[in-house]
Amino acid sequence: MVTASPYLVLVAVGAPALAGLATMLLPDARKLTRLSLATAGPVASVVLVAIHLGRNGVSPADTPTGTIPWVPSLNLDISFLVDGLGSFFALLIAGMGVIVVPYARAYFGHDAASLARFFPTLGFFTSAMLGVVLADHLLLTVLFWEMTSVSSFLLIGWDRDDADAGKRAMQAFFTTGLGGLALLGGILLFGGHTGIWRWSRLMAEAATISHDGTVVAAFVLMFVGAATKSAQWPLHDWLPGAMKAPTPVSAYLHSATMVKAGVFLLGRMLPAFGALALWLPLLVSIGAVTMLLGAVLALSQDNLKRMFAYTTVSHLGLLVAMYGLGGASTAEGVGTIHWDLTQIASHALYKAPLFLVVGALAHLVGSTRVAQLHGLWNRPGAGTKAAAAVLLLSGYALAGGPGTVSFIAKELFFAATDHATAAHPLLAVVGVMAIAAAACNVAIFVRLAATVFGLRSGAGDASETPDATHREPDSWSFMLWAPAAALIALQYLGGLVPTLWNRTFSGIEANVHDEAFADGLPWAWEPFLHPGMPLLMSMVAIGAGTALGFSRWMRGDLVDVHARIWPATYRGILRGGHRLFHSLQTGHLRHYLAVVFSVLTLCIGWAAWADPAMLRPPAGMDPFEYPAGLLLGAVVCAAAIALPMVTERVVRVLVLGASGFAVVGLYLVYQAPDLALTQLMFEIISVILFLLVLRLLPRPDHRPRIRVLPRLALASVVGISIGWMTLLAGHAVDNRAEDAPTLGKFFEAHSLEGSEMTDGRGGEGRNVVNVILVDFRGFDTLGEITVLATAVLGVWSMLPGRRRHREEEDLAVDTGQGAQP
Amino acid sequence: MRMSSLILQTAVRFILPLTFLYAAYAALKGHNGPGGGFIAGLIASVGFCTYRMSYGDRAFHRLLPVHPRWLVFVGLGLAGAVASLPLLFGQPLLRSASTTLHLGGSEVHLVSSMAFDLGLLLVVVGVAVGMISRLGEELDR
Amino acid sequence: MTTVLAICVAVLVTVSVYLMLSRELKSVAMGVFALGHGANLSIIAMSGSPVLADGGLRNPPILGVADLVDPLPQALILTAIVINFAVMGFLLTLLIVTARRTGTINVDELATEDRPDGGRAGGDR
Amino acid sequence: MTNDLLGLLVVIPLATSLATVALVRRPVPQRILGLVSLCSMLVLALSWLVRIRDGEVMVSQMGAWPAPFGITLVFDSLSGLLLCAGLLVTIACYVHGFSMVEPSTERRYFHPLMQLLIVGVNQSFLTGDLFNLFVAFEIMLMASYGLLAIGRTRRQMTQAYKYLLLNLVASTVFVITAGLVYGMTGTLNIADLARFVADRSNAGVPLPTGFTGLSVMLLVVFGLKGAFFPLWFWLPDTYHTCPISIAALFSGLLTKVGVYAVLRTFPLVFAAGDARDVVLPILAVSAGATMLLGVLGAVSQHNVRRILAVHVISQVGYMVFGISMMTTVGLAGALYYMIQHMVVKSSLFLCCGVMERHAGSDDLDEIGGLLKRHRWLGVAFFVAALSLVGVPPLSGFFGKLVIIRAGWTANWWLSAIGLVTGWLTLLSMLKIWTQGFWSPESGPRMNRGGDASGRVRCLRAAHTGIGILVVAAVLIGLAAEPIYDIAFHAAEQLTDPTTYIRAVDPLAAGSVLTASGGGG
Repeated sequence: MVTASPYLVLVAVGAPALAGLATMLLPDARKLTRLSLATAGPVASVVLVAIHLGRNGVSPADTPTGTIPWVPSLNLDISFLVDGLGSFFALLIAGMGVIVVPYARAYFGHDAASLARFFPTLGFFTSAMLGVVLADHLLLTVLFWEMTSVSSFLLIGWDRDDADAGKRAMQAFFTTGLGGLALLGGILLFGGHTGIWRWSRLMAEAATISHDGTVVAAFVLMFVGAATKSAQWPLHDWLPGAMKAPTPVSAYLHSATMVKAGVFLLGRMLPAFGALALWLPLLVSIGAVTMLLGAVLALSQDNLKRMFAYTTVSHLGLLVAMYGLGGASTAEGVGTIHWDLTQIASHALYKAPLFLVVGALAHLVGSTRVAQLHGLWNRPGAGTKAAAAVLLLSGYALAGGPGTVSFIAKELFFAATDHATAAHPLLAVVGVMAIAAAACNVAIFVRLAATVFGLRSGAGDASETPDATHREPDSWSFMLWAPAAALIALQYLGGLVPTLWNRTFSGIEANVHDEAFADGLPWAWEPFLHPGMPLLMSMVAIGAGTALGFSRWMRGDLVDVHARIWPATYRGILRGGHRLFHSLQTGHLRHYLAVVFSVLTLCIGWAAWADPAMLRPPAGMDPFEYPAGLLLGAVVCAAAIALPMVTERVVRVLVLGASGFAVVGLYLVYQAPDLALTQLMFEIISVILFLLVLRLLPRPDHRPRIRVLPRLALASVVGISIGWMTLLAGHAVDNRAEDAPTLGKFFEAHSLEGSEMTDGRGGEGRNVVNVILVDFRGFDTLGEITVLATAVLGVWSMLPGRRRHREEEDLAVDTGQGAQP
Repeated sequence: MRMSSLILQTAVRFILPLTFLYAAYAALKGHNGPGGGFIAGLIASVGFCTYRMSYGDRAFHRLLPVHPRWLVFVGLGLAGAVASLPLLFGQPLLRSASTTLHLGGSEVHLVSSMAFDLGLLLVVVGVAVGMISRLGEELDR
Repeated sequence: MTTVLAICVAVLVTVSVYLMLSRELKSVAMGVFALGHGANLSIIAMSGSPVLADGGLRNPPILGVADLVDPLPQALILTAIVINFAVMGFLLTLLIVTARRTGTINVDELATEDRPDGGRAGGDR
Repeated sequence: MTNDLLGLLVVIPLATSLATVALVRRPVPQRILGLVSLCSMLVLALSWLVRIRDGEVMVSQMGAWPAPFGITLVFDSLSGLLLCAGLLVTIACYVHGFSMVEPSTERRYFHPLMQLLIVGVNQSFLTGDLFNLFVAFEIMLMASYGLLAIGRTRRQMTQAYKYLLLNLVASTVFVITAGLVYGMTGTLNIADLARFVADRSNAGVPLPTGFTGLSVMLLVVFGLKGAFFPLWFWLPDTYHTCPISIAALFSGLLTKVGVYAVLRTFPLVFAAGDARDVVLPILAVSAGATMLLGVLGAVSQHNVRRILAVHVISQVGYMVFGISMMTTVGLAGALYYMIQHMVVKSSLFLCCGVMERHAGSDDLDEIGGLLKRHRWLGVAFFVAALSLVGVPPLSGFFGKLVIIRAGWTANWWLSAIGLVTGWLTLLSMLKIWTQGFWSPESGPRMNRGGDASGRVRCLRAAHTGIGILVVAAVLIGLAAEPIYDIAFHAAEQLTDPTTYIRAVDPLAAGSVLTASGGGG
């Protein structure tokens, strides 16, 4: 088979972002052009993906497109995998994009500035998301994955004046960022371990991957990535928080597409990792808990956006559990996963309309609270009634009522739990949890319907002030509910007339393991003709849910304890970081120096521990070989020891000078006349310098000395270490073979005349030290006078001369910084 | 700041020419015997500094009428120029060259590193004098 | 002689570290000064012992005679001395300016002057 | 390949500094001269970098004395990359300074000190001699002391002494160590030292007793200059005090020179042979603690400058992590990370400068809503911040990618710490972004757009500086291939010293020093 071209897919992925960027070039007034351009991006993606599929068909999961090299050294290139899973998600994402763009136009209305910012960000997101689902290289997936997090961050914090929006955006990015890094880490671990860097190879070699500890660790890390993105318990709190974003964003990113990236990733991983022993228990437990928790919390919400956010959490939990159960089919061949893409699509097709209609209600009614919807059906206005109708139709699908795809999707899940229970009886718990979650969804619908028709009032007070701005309808108002209507129509179309649905999906579904559903979705009545466990479960859920909906249970805000995780983590990191860091960074020079010196000795100690020969006293070192030298050494030591003893400052300087003069003596013993002369002059100038400076410095305070013993202990350890190192090196010098070439010998030999090594060129001087300084190592000397010049520039810069004093003092008064002692 | 003791002043007036002489001697002899630009510079600096300490700012300005900045400038410039001149001839930095001049019968052997040494001298004097005199000015304020 | 030098180095370093751990920057500066001496002595020890087997000394590194000491450590020390001088000059000037600006050269007082955390505790505020 | 023009990279800034000293009272000619000098050096360095892209090494023997006796300047992939990145960062910060550095400060030898800093930095990158490296460090440090104290506000003066004294201690230990290295080995040329160590380990002769001690002493020295755990104290206390353009330059250059010194000397000499087992654990532990504590410290700060300053530490940790593996990939990753970090971190500091100018403060509680008025500043900051975090496809991603990927097999716990660090880095950047750019405007706005003296100054130069670096950061990410390729060459030379030794020290292959017996 000819490898498909990657460029077409690349353009498909890039089109929305490019179109979005292009809208930035338009002037604010060109609204319609802007809109058309922004819509053209996702439309192009849909078309191009369709063309690709038309040309190449749905690729098998192990056949990628060709590659475009990018960073060959890192083995990173651009290639795509347009298999069933990928193309389904790509079409879903691009298709939703097409719908959301005009909706956003209606939602933002006349706020041209918002639209100008919105379309580029949205296009960027669409591209990123398309990249996630189509990428073949694992790292390319990570790349786009992080880009979706970035765009989500920007969109959640959309409202610049709402400080809380910023915090929520931060929480979302921080949580998904954790996942992104875990995913990156997992992929790097896995790729480094197995050498597999592509999804296609992963599929091809799924059977041969060993299940050792590294692979399990990599899998867990990757799962963390998927779970945070798909808002799984216990890190789901960012998703309800993300509802701070404008409604088009909630509908698009936070219900239909981005949050499904985690589910998508699990779908990608299922063939390769499904057989891991950890797969089923990990996914199913996390997913089931999320599912139930989300449903219960959703039921008790008053704000519609938050309510639907929690149902999204719940459904994402269900999808994760679905793939978790699928592990049994990979590992044991039990039919535990059926029509997974249908189940995902079903969710998108009712959840997005729900959010879209919430946005419509915010503008039409001026509120997003359940209590404010009381009697909505009977209120005037065509738009209101249409919105109410779409709300109820979508709510019915949320409840999984018969006649929708959602109903059959739920049947499929129940069937999977049923099969899995047969293999692992403990999984019956999951079935029960699923029923409970479904019941909650039914109850939500019942309550919504009751409120909308005015049967009974909601929990809240209807007279509260609206929390959203009511907007007068304009010519675009119909776009507030029409996209939702179009989407929800698909639910019912698929549910009532499954033929078309089946034809579409049978080509791309990879996981069909149950013979009962092998031909596709059944007609709406068929489940009732062949009653079984799934139908029973559905009926129980519907019955219990209806009762629950009319009951008084679970009304009013149930506080989600997990909402505390984020603030606590944030504060914990800040406080802990502060404490840890500032336990070192105290601001006291003394502490710093103490640490530096301790580290120095510790490191030398460590080296000595590794190489105990260092501790053996070198042999053949005679301190008494030259008595005069010994005497000079004693003078140096005595002067040095006297230094901390004396306190009178002038005396101290003189003692310092004295120790310097004794050093001069030692240089003479070492036959270094140049050095001795330099040191002598240097010492004189330094004493003058010190005396000058001491008169300029404030008088010392005569407080008692600080902790003499520890200081002395540390100081002696440092001193002994350095002295010991000197001794060792000196020993190496003394024992160096006579003929061993050293730099010194070369300089000696070439100071005056050259040799063949230097092409006969010599230093032409007899004083070897001077020749070294100005010739052999003249570069050192050049650097050294540069240091001198720099130092004096620094001094002049800090202490400006007379002429500048006046200007200087003016400035000091100005800024109040002229504190004089 | 001045240490205006008469004895000191007299002593310094006497010593100053000597230090300069010795500095010149050390500078010239440096390549073949103890000495060199550094040492000469330091010796001259000691002379300047003691003069500055005993006679004060104004007298010092008469002795050294330029800002020490220019000493550093010329010194570093000279050394840098000597160092980088070989680049023009396709040689690496600091490639030394020598020539022998015949001046009235006596031969003078000149090595390019001597100019380098002179640069060192000027920088050292400029820096030492620059620091000490600036600090001295501070005390005078 | 190497042993003598090593002991001198040890003592000088000990004293200077002791001084550097004290409260006043003046003492710290002196410690730095002494540390420079210690470093130089440590390097000069690398020219090997200047004492010959017969008890006499080697010759200074000026050509013309035999048994010269290694000239390179001397050249290194010359460089180090001059650099040390530059740094000391700068350090002392810095102390003067610091004293002018803050009114103190006491390490502890300076540390409370501008705490690295801005004197605040962490936390989400 | 011999290229005697290498010396120009030292001579040009030196000459410029002299010229600017002469022009010290006239800012505009100084600026022009300075910019011309920096740009010409960048052009030179880039053209040479292109010439050595196949992994060749350019050398210049100072004074025409053959290595290892004279001092050698070496321009290989490692130093070439760092030189180019360093000069680019310097140009941006310098231009930024035109509108950010107070005129009174500028007249105080700002331009000469800047050029002298570059002398030191370039020489550090170029030199192939241990003692000359010390001298180069001193030039750089001396200039940085001067720049740190320039303007001498009270805030600067309460901190500058720490920087000076801590570095002074490190320098002294460095000079001692360099001397002792000469004593033990008889040479100072790094290539010759590498040959010394390689010969010994090939022949099975142990290194001189105490050589490992010297290794760790040197590690402490470079660790202090490079702000490794736990020797970073000077950095968080000082970087927020000096003029912001200078802080930006410091954050880009100074710590990197320390890390460079480790890269240059350790794989070849001080962590080769027997010393490897001693040095690597220290590096690994230090890397982990540096990454984690650095980022924790950064997150807990309240001022933009302090967050950015403390962050430098954490990223140094990544570089040390890369180095601590001592494998080709690890070293290449560390080098790539260094390059991108120089650019990105400086650009963040430059943004911070403009933020301060607009908001009148850098305290996160007092600023906010910057995005409304200054959209492009926001975009620049956001891009740079995401690069720092390592969001793909920006530059930080690839550096982190290589290091963490290599780390999983070498030190998995370091990779884990690296990931957590990336996560917390994200938090700290988000903190700046949400509080500085998003949240409603708040706090006092005393001197919006004005400098300390209240004058409104043109920010075009500042924006140009930011633009240069942000574009560079994006390009480093998108065009990771050529840079990583050069970094990989550099790493290969560091793990297999033969190329380097042969280029620097052709005599070593001959006869002169092969028989270096004795010692020990």
